[in-house]
Amino acid sequence: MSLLELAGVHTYYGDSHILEGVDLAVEEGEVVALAGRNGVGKTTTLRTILQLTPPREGSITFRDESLVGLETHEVASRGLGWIPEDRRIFGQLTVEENLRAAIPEPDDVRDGLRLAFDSFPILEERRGQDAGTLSGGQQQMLAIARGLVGDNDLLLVDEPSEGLAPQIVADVAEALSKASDDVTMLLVEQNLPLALDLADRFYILDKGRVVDDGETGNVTADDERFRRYLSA
Amino acid sequence: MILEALAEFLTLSELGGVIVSGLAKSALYVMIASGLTLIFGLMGVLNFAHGSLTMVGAYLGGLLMVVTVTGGTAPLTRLGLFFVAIVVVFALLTVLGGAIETTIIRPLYDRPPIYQILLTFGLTLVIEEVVRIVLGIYDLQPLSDWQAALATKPQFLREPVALGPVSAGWMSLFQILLGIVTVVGIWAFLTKTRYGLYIRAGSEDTEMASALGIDVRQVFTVVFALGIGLAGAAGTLLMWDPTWGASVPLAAETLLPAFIVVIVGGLGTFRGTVVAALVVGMADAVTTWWFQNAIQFTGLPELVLFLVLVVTLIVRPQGLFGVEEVGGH
Amino acid sequence: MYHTLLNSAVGAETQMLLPTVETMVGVLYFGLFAISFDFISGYTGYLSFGHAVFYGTGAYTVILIANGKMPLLGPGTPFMLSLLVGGLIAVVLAMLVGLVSFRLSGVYFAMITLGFAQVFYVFVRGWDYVATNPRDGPAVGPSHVEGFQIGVPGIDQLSLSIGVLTGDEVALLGSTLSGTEVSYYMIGLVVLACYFAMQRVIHSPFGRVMIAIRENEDRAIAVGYNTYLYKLGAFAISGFFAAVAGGLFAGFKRSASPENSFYFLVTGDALLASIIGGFGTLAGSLYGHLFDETVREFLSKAGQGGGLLPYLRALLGQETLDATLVGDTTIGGLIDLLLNGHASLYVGLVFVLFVLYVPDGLLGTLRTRLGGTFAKALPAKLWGESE
Amino acid sequence: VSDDSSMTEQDDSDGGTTDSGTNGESGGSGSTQTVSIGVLQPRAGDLKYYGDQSLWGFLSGLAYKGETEPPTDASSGEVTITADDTEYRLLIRDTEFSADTAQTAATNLVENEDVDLLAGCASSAVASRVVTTVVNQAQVPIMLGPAASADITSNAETCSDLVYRASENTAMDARSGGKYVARETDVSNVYLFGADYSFGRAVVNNYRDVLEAEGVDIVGERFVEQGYAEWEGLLDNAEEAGAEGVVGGFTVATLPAMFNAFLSGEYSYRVFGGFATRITNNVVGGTMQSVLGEPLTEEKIRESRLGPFTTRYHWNQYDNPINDAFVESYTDAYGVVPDLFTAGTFTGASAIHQAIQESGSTEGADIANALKGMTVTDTPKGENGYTFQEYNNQARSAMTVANPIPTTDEWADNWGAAIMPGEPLARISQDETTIPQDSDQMGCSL
Amino acid sequence: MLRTQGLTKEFGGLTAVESVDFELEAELCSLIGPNGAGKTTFFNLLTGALSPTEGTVELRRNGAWEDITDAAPHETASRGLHRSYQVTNVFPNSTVLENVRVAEQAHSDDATTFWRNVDHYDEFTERAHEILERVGLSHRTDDLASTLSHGAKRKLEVAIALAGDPAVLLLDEPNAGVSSESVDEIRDLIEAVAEDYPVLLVEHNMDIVMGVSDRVVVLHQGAVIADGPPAEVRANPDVQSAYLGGYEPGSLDDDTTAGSELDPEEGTA
Ligand SMILES: Nc1ncnc2c1ncn2[C@@H]1O[C@H](COP(=O)(O)OP(=O)(O)OP(=O)(O)O)[C@@H](O)[C@H]1O
Ligand SMILES: Nc1ncnc2c1ncn2[C@@H]1O[C@H](COP(=O)(O)OP(=O)(O)OP(=O)(O)O)[C@@H](O)[C@H]1O
Ligand SMILES: CC(C)C[C@H](N)C(=O)O
Ligand SMILES: [Mg+2]
Ligand SMILES: [Mg+2]
Repeated sequence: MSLLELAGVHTYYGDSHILEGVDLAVEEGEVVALAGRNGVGKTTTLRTILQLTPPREGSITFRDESLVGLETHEVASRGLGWIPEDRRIFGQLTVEENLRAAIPEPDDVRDGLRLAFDSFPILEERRGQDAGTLSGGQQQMLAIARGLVGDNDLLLVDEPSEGLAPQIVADVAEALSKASDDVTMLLVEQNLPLALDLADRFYILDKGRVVDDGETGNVTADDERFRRYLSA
Repeated sequence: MILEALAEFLTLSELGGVIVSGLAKSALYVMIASGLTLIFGLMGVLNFAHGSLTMVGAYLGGLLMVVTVTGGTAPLTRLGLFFVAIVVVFALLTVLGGAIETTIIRPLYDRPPIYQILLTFGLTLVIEEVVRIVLGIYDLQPLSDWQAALATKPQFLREPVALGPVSAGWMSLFQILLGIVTVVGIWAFLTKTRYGLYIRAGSEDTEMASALGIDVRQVFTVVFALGIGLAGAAGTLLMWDPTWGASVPLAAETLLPAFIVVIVGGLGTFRGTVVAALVVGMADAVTTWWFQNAIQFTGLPELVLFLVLVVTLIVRPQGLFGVEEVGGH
Repeated sequence: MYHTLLNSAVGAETQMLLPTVETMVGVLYFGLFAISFDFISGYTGYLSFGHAVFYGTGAYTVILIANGKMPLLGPGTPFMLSLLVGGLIAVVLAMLVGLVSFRLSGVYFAMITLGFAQVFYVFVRGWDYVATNPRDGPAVGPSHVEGFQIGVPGIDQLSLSIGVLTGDEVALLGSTLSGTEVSYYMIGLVVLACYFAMQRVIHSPFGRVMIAIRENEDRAIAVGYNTYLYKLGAFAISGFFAAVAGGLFAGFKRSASPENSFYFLVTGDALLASIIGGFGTLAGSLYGHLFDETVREFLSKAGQGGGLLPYLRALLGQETLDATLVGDTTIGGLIDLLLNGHASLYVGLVFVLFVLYVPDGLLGTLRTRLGGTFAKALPAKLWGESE
Repeated sequence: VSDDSSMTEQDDSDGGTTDSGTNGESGGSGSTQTVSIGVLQPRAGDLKYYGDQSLWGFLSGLAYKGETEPPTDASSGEVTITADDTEYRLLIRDTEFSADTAQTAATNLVENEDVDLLAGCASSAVASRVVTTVVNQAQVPIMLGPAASADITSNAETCSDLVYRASENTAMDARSGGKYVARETDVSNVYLFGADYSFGRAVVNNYRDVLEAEGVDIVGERFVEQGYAEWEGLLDNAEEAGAEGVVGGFTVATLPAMFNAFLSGEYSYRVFGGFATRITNNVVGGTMQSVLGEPLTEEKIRESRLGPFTTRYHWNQYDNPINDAFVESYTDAYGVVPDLFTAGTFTGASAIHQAIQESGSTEGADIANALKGMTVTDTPKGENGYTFQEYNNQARSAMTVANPIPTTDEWADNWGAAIMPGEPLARISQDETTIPQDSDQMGCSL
Repeated sequence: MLRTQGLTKEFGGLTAVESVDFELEAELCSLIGPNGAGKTTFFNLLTGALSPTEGTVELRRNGAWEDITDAAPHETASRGLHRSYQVTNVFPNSTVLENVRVAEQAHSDDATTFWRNVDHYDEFTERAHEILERVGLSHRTDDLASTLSHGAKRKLEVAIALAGDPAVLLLDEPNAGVSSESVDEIRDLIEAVAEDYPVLLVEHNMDIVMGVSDRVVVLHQGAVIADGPPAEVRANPDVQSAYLGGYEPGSLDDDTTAGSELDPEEGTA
């Protein structure tokens, strides 16, 4: 049984039909990359799983239970975490408060903060600063850290390397790679080499449908399959 | 003339009296405004119905007192019953607040804040007319204070007490005490509980907070309900004070000062609200003194409250403790 | 048309539902005020909560001039000129208030304008010069008994007087228009002209900047607009038309009071109107106010323009009314208890429902349904054209 | 036109109506003539009671003349009463105690209903608005009342031969109260308080005038907002200023708070003023009960130093056959005793009928002419109890002064407030109550 | 074109930009540096969105240097200093066309005209269409900006900055979050506009930086640590350790590669 399974998922924004029957599955313990051009619906897929934009049709199951119709916070409490593409840190909360908000059990706060600060030492330096005044990249780190501390079973990660300096990308990659030992991930990433490196398997999304998938082991970024769907 | 008045104003007994009455007013303002601050500052909902609900609280509190107190009830029993009434009214209005939030405020969160202002504005019209209808049934005059409720106050609260050269009323001291209790209670709730953090996170980004497992809706319901509960509790306190009293105009009389306090203090800061209540309460007490003793202009007290608002916003556009907008990235 | 309806079989129902002509005049001038409110609030996103101050300025100016209390301007000053003067005073006022207020935004802006307006309100309420009892407000006195004229100043043939009692009667195609009806058309003319003027501003380059400010003021600054000046300009224009509306109101009613002109709840009514009609649609505000008035009048008593209460009374008949329900309350008593004088209750309810279920307002919803603005879309629908 | 059910509203703008056409000619002979009167009173809202009392008084006046019972179903709309050969068509309109509403209603009555006469207005602000914008513009006479500001009939701006007032005014309150204080008590220093609008200002001005003329010192004078509540400091000031008496010109919106503060504090002066309507007495009585404790006794009230108060009219102040009949039929019809405002509006109606009888015309102008200088025969203050003064068309009538006493069992059902006026302590005859023609305060000389 | 002297910005105790002397010629200059180095803050100082703690900003117009240190953002913009934002910052409920049109209009004297209909100003609309064509958004002119995907919004960002014939273009990570194929488009776009205007580009994608820049400036902890042609900067050991030492494919398996050279072609697919 897959940990997460999407079958025939259709999602709309108002009248525009974005997902036109997405099928995919994520097994316990693996990292799955979701690739595709801008605007094909990658982010929408993640939002649909979280029920932020509920599907109009199709099934989404997590540990064999349907997520469709649940409230987002209920989905989250079942062990799904989200690292959104536009960061969405709480600008008026301090760095530390941002992290605390993601840790449900008061007893876990200390460990959680430790984990975050070890992964991104800059955050410890800035723990009392209002998150809104961090630089763009620092905010991205905070967003990632906030996803990691939540003690989730499945992390939905949307473009974690966006706007990061190469060196930090390495840090992020390492943090994610380390985290992937404990947590299953569904990863959207434009940086294809990075994505392929982190992931065990990949799906390619085009025009709201999964058009291809496979193992990452033997493919490289300039594989014909990617060229077809990712280049113009 | 003015100088003479100034000399009198600065005597210990006059100044002391003004300060005590200023503190008492501040305590009332803080009680009136704290519910509004919670709802406004944290949820971004400017609750126009706040004054009306304070008014409802005053009548409900009065009703409880009128029903339970008889001519022979001992002063301490009256005081005890009063605390029971505050708790009951708080509970009742909390439930009412929860109901209002879940039924009509909730659908509006993803709309611009103006819609919440509008909705609660409409609610005010409804609440006030319903109260009028009910008062009509019992033949109570909506414009004047409910005297039977005032009569349940124990005698000693009407009496003066000497604090050194300053003479103050027991009522003022009682109000100051309740004001302090309210402030401490709310402060502890916001900073010592996880709920406070959830509330602030939820008010910034609902989607993100819910994706972290926070039941934002429930958080908002609780905040709104508590805010309304506080409005009701404040109303019950006002019901015993002849300068306010339970009457329909109480709604408007409390709403504008509460707005002023919240704005002067700065959005979303409870600390700001407390300080602003002090500023506004003192300004009120001082102008009241000057109006009564030296200046004939009848609009003075009202004018000064609005001038405090205007001047504060000119000098500190974000209010006393408001945060400046976070710069763009 | 109106009379035909009244005399027809559904006369009672019609009378119950239709507002009177006099109400309609009120809808026009107050509608103009609501439009001017929407102009600044709906298009730049700055909620002008003290807008009533401009309305009051216009109203008081007209009356003060008519009473010979305005320096340099005698009671004989043409009404059209008084309107203009009121408008210009409002422009100056808007500049002064705006200079300070536009350093703020959001709720703070709403509150500081409210603060200013209340300061003015308290002030005119205590200013002996404007009226013997400033609290009750001024009325046009014996120095100007004739009606105020709308038209081309100086040319009598092109001017008509307004006012229920002072308005000109006009014979037209065999029927006579009463003073009120003449007022309706003349005031309507001015309101229409003002509406088109504002509409034109909205569709001008300047208006597009106003919208850009509403959408994202920081970016508007970053592309090179000095938004502060644009906001001031828009505020002044809006203040001007608000004052014209106030002037029309005073010209028709021949009186004003602090409560019905300067008070913040007057702004509240404009807000109601523009929300019901559709925020940021300009014309919607007028329909919004019409709706508001219709509901209020519908719920008012006999003799005040039809209404539900007398209709119910007649419909149910005396026996039903006297039937007792519980104790000694009769049905009539209950109806009276619940309806009489409680129009605000029902207006409040209708309003709440609107906010909840028709958030874009009447016109806003219509536009979305039809796609594009009403004026553009309607012909297309009618002629079956497709865009 | 024949339909007199209460909901019909006539739209006359497209052609004259039959009754207005016949009005003029149908003089003395047996056939009935119709007079339409637009009655403006608050019929809903917080001060509906003022309107009730005033309207019921007016209806009682006509009913008395027509020897019928006053009609009870009169919220708003249309009511007809016939007296002798005259049919009165009363178009009752709600003013909501607001000048705007009243102005609109009055304009409508004049313009669309062609009323011959207007009557009413319970607030002075409303009354002066209606006079300026409607009565003067349309030249339709008005029988004003119970709006009480003396100004309306003493100020050149509003007084005219179109404006008559039978109802008592604030100058009458002050002149009778002031004279009583000056002559019958040992009070020689007085502090005046008033609400800061036309009514309160009129009360204070008149008291000041009269008291000073009688040799009483005015030691202070303050105006406060309606509904002002912080009385302690102000009352202390009066104490410090050495006041022996304080007069307050307020309504139910302010009086309770003032009395509450006065009764709760230890002040050495007395409070004077006017005896108000039942709702004020109700609230003030409640205040007394809450501060002095229940049950109230005459002694407690006396010790509290509240009173005596002048009364314009209360049901138990006059003992004559007209008043007896009035109180009885009124109580039967409406379940309450006639109150402060009721005698004035009764007299207004009575005077209108008398004017029609005397002039034989139902034209507004003729009625107004006949009212000029009239002594009204049938009034609750006795036969010929009211006389319109030629110089300002204000009727003069007697006033009384009485102490508040706990409401007696006899009236408990029909009064319903904890206190009521006691037996009159003094009666002030009608020639002493109004502003004399030669006073500086009289700005009206018709 | 644009130069700064001793430009410094402190936030409380933190120096975000430290004494930067910088001059931009008619060239494409890239500004790189680790996250938090102060790049966006530097932009904010140039455009007047922030006022510097110390130092000056000058702009050359008609051959003369003009001090714009204390000019407000709208003033710098109307003098030709145009920028795009790192985080999308457009007019969400206006159409794509209107977003650009209103920006175009800002640079004419007609913006304050309030009596003529905008439809009379064809030149703005035409220019806006041209710009949208250029950034590849011409098929979405009538859509509301809020309904664009992330990548499309980035293009709109650049389009708005292009409006009104800029004197200098400041682009803050125009590629943030843009997918690979569009990266090429935007890269072409940057190269194309650099022919017409001096460009200062903030960018983390080293392929682009190295590929298109005439010159590269490296900011580290608010200070300039390197300034020169791309190849030279890439070889600079300080830059290597401060910035470029970054992620490389396969580095997750063997962690020895930090600091090694990047293949310019790698990372683009
Ligand atoms: N709120 C919205 N309303 C309408 N359409 C939207 C909305 N948000 C996104 N879309 C559209 O949905 C489509 C898919 O968007 P989505 O954000 O899922 O793309 P993506 O694959 O994540 O792209 P990117 O790589 O650019 O982030 C796009 O065409 C976009 O324009
Ligand atoms: N308003 C502010 N208050 C306090 N500190 C700030 C503020 N704005 C920026 N900073 C700090 O200044 C430093 C520089 O930030 P800046 O946004 O300029 O970085 P950047 O180079 O653009 O980084 P990135 O590539 O991540 O966008 C950061 O440490 C940031 O936290
Ligand atoms: C005599 C007046 C004081 C009466 C007053 N208008 C009242 O409330 O009843
Ligand atoms: Mg995406
Ligand atoms: Mg940056």
